[in-house]
Amino acid sequence: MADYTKDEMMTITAANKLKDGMVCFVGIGLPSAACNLARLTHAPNAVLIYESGTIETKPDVLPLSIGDGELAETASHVISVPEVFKYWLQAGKVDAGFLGGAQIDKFGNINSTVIGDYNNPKVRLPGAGGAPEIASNAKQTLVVMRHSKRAFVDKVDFITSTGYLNGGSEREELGIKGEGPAVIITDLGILKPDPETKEFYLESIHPDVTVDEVRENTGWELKIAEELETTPEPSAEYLGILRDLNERTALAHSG
Amino acid sequence: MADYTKDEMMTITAANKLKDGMVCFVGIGLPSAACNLARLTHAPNAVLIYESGTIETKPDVLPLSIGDGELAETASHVISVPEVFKYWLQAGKVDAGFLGGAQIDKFGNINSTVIGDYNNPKVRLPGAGGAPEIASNAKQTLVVMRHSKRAFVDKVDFITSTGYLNGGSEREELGIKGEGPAVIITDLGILKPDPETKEFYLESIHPDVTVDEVRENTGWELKIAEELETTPEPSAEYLGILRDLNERTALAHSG
Amino acid sequence: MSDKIIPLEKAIADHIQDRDEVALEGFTHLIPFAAGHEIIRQQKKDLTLIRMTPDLIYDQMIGMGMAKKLVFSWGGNPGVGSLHRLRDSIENGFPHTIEIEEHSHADISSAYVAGASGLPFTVLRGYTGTDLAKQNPEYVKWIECPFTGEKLAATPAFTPNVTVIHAQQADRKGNVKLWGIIGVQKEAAMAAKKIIVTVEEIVDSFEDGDVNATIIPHWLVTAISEVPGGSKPSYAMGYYKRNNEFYKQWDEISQDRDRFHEWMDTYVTKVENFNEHLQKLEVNNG
Amino acid sequence: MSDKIIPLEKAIADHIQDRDEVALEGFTHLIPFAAGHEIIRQQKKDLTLIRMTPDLIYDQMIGMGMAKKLVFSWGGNPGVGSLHRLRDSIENGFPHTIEIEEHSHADISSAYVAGASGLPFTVLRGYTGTDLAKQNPEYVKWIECPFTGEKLAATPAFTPNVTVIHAQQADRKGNVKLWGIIGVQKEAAMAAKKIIVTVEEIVDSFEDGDVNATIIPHWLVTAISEVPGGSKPSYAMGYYKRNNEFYKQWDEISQDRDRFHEWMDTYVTKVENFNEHLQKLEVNNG
Repeated sequence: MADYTKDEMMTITAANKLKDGMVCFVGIGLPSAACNLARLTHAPNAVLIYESGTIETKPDVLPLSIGDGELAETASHVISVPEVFKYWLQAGKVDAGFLGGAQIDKFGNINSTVIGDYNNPKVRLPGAGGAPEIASNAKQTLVVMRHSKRAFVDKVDFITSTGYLNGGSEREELGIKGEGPAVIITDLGILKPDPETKEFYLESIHPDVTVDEVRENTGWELKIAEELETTPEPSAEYLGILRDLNERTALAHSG
Repeated sequence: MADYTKDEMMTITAANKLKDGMVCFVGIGLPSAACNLARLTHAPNAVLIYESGTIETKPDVLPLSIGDGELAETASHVISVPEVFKYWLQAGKVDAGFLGGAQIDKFGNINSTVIGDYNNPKVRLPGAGGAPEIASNAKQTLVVMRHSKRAFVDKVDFITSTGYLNGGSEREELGIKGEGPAVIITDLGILKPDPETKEFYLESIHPDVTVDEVRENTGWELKIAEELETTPEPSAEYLGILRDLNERTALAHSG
Repeated sequence: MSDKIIPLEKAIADHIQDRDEVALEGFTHLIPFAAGHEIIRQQKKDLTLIRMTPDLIYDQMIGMGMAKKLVFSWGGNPGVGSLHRLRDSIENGFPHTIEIEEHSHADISSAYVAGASGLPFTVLRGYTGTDLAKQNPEYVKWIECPFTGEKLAATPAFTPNVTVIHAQQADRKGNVKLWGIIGVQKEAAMAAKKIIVTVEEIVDSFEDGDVNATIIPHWLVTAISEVPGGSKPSYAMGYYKRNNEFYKQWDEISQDRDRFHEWMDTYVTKVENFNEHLQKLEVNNG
Repeated sequence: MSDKIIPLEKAIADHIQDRDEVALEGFTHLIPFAAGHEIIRQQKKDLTLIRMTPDLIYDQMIGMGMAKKLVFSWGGNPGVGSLHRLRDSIENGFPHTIEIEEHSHADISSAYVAGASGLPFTVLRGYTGTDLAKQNPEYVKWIECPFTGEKLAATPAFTPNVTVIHAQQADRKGNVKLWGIIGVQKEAAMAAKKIIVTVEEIVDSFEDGDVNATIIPHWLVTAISEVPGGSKPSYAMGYYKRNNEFYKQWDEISQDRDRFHEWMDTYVTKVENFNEHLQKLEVNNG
């Protein structure tokens, strides 16, 4: 049963965070894989919403873009983009937003805009998209990102999407409605925010990963839970369903 | 050819004010009859919009209410009520708004709210509806009302829809986008605002009506154009089409 | 079948409380008369009734004393004249004086949009120079555009406790679909804490094809009841036409207090449900 | 047949000027590639290009030097990675440095709604705590709700000189109909001073039935051109699928300046029109 990749472990762990019946605002890539896996397994009534306005979509293959025809064809209905941002996200009708990014810091702030200085960037990233308002208006956000020192930094170069800012109650005091990032799922473990300081610590470690490995891939001095858990291994059932999904997807996008 | 009623004269005169191709926001009653008559005669490309969201509607019979099925079934398309008020009226996409009311004053302010004191009214009228924003956001408004001393007053009891307020440039100075009431068509004649004072004067008188008759039915000291015109009589063609329309309408609403 | 699909009696009993802010919407089309009658039969009290066009249904509810307050923008009998029960309450305090909160159509439709959008207020270019704005300084304020300096009206968002609408169809999962003149129903529903829907029929599933149709999805809906004819004497596009004749008759029925009460007794309070109301109307009026 | 139905060459030549603010919208679906190529062929200059997701079409236009400024909210190749021409302009000033005005999706979609609604600004609950707001104080301001005191973001309305969209159908009168993922097209069109539309086909009249379909009515449209396949490699629901493979290939084509220019020469600047572009692509890529 140890025959799975780190990405598979991450995706299945992320999928398990999505409860049945949740209304979920889904980003492309890792979040999309996790949400659809959840829908195909323990959360058949999860409602997936993509920012293209596709409501309760049930794609048979993972979309390459956020607005693939597959999403529209399998949706209960399709609304305009202003409507999805106003009537759904801003109105608090989204239970969970799944986000990724290029950088995340110890307080869960996410950067998907630039590496380096904004006006003279080392790397220009795609930018905000729907992320800032997902991060502030979804009831909670779940973050899925591959662990690396470049990605997990002490302070992000640019706050595209607000986490807990400098920690403590700063987010709350600004009047942001959504509760903020509840969890970061990576290919090495699961990070959670400290209830007081809001600094993310390692709550659970994936099987066959060492604490040192996680620390080496984290750009701040990562605190470890007193009772560090080990993430359950993915089941054969979940692995099978995920691999089928990825295979169907690869086939569909090759043509 | 003198065989027509005062109401017919008024409706046909009002219809003649609507030019072909105009986008017109139509109220129920007299405005609706005038607009549809125009559409059935010289203005086949006039676009009629009702506040129920029916766009480019071509009803075969006059609707009793502003949202009759007839309007939806004969419309090019039907949009929501917020959209008709935001994207159409507020956005300045309406050339002419046709309005009526219970009272109008010498500066074209219209009352459709209360007769008497607002908090202790003598007569409670239906209220604003779409009128205030038609009066302020349509590029111009055309008013159709039966002439009477009770209706044509020196000062309305309540300004539901803004005309020229106290006259002069007051309306403009308030930053209201629409130009205001361009004309009042009644069963006795046609009133126009003085370019400077914005006080409405008698520009044209209908055939067989005397100036005294108009004055007696007007609640302010009505000024008369130096070169008072006589409104052309309605043609047999227009009378025939209007009567057919009214007949079809009566038949349809009796069932 | 969704367990949200329940009889109308239960939907109203469980989800509308005395003193609630309730919006029954439907712009001429799809007016939820069946739900309104059920509210009357259950004698819900001290309601704040919100509706752009009160129409006959609120005339009946106000005449029967259900309303503490009316929030509206046009209170007439469309194409006919006055709402006599509404006027009798305002002008003569019968059966009691209701509080009035009066807006324009543009304002209310925009206020529902704000409510549906989770915003506390809405901005509109309107009300300038009107006495409505002067009369209601607590809900028509003036704000400045931070970019152009233009002065615009700001009014509070509407977020009813319950919005009640009538639609053509629901599917077995509880998705609700409506078409034709769609008015402000979607916005009023999305703005509310609870949504009660009556429908002409429950279908197995909606016909394919139109992915952009107006739908309130099942997980947002609180309760759905199948009530064929549930918006009569208003109409349901694709099902039946507006009974214009009844709208004219109402002018007479409602002018006289006794005649009004007799009519309400006969056709509303002493019938079991809306179906019986429709049958009785048909028998007595041929 | 409406005299607004004209060849795309004429529509672009007559209605897009150098230095215009131009929005080519379409959210993944119905991206107006044919119109973008024609703008490149006609060498329109110093354009301010507005688009939520610049996608390949703006990567091409920016790489060919059409843009003075880009207004956007997400500038990547969806599901693939970077827009290399966009990055080369920002990071290395090739072919020249473009000005960047950056928003979020929620903001731009709301700014189009404000433009379509004739309002000078829009209000949203967003941006709080972000560096985007700090970076752009001239277009993210903070206002207070006059009723609750809540602080909300205010941003300016978008009112492009020209909005260009691709739709499935127009009828002979010039009404335009689109369906599927409808994005912000209606709002972007209603917000603009001029509207140019390419369509898959001109039909005699739309099929009956759906009165609430998304339609831009004929009198608002400035010009319509029939360009079958006009949104390839994006897609048109009911006509053809998205060419995901090409989106992946673009990653390679666009990474190298020379290869990019060669591709643009071969497939865009040295072809007569979009139809020839599609034929050439098909021949060379089997």
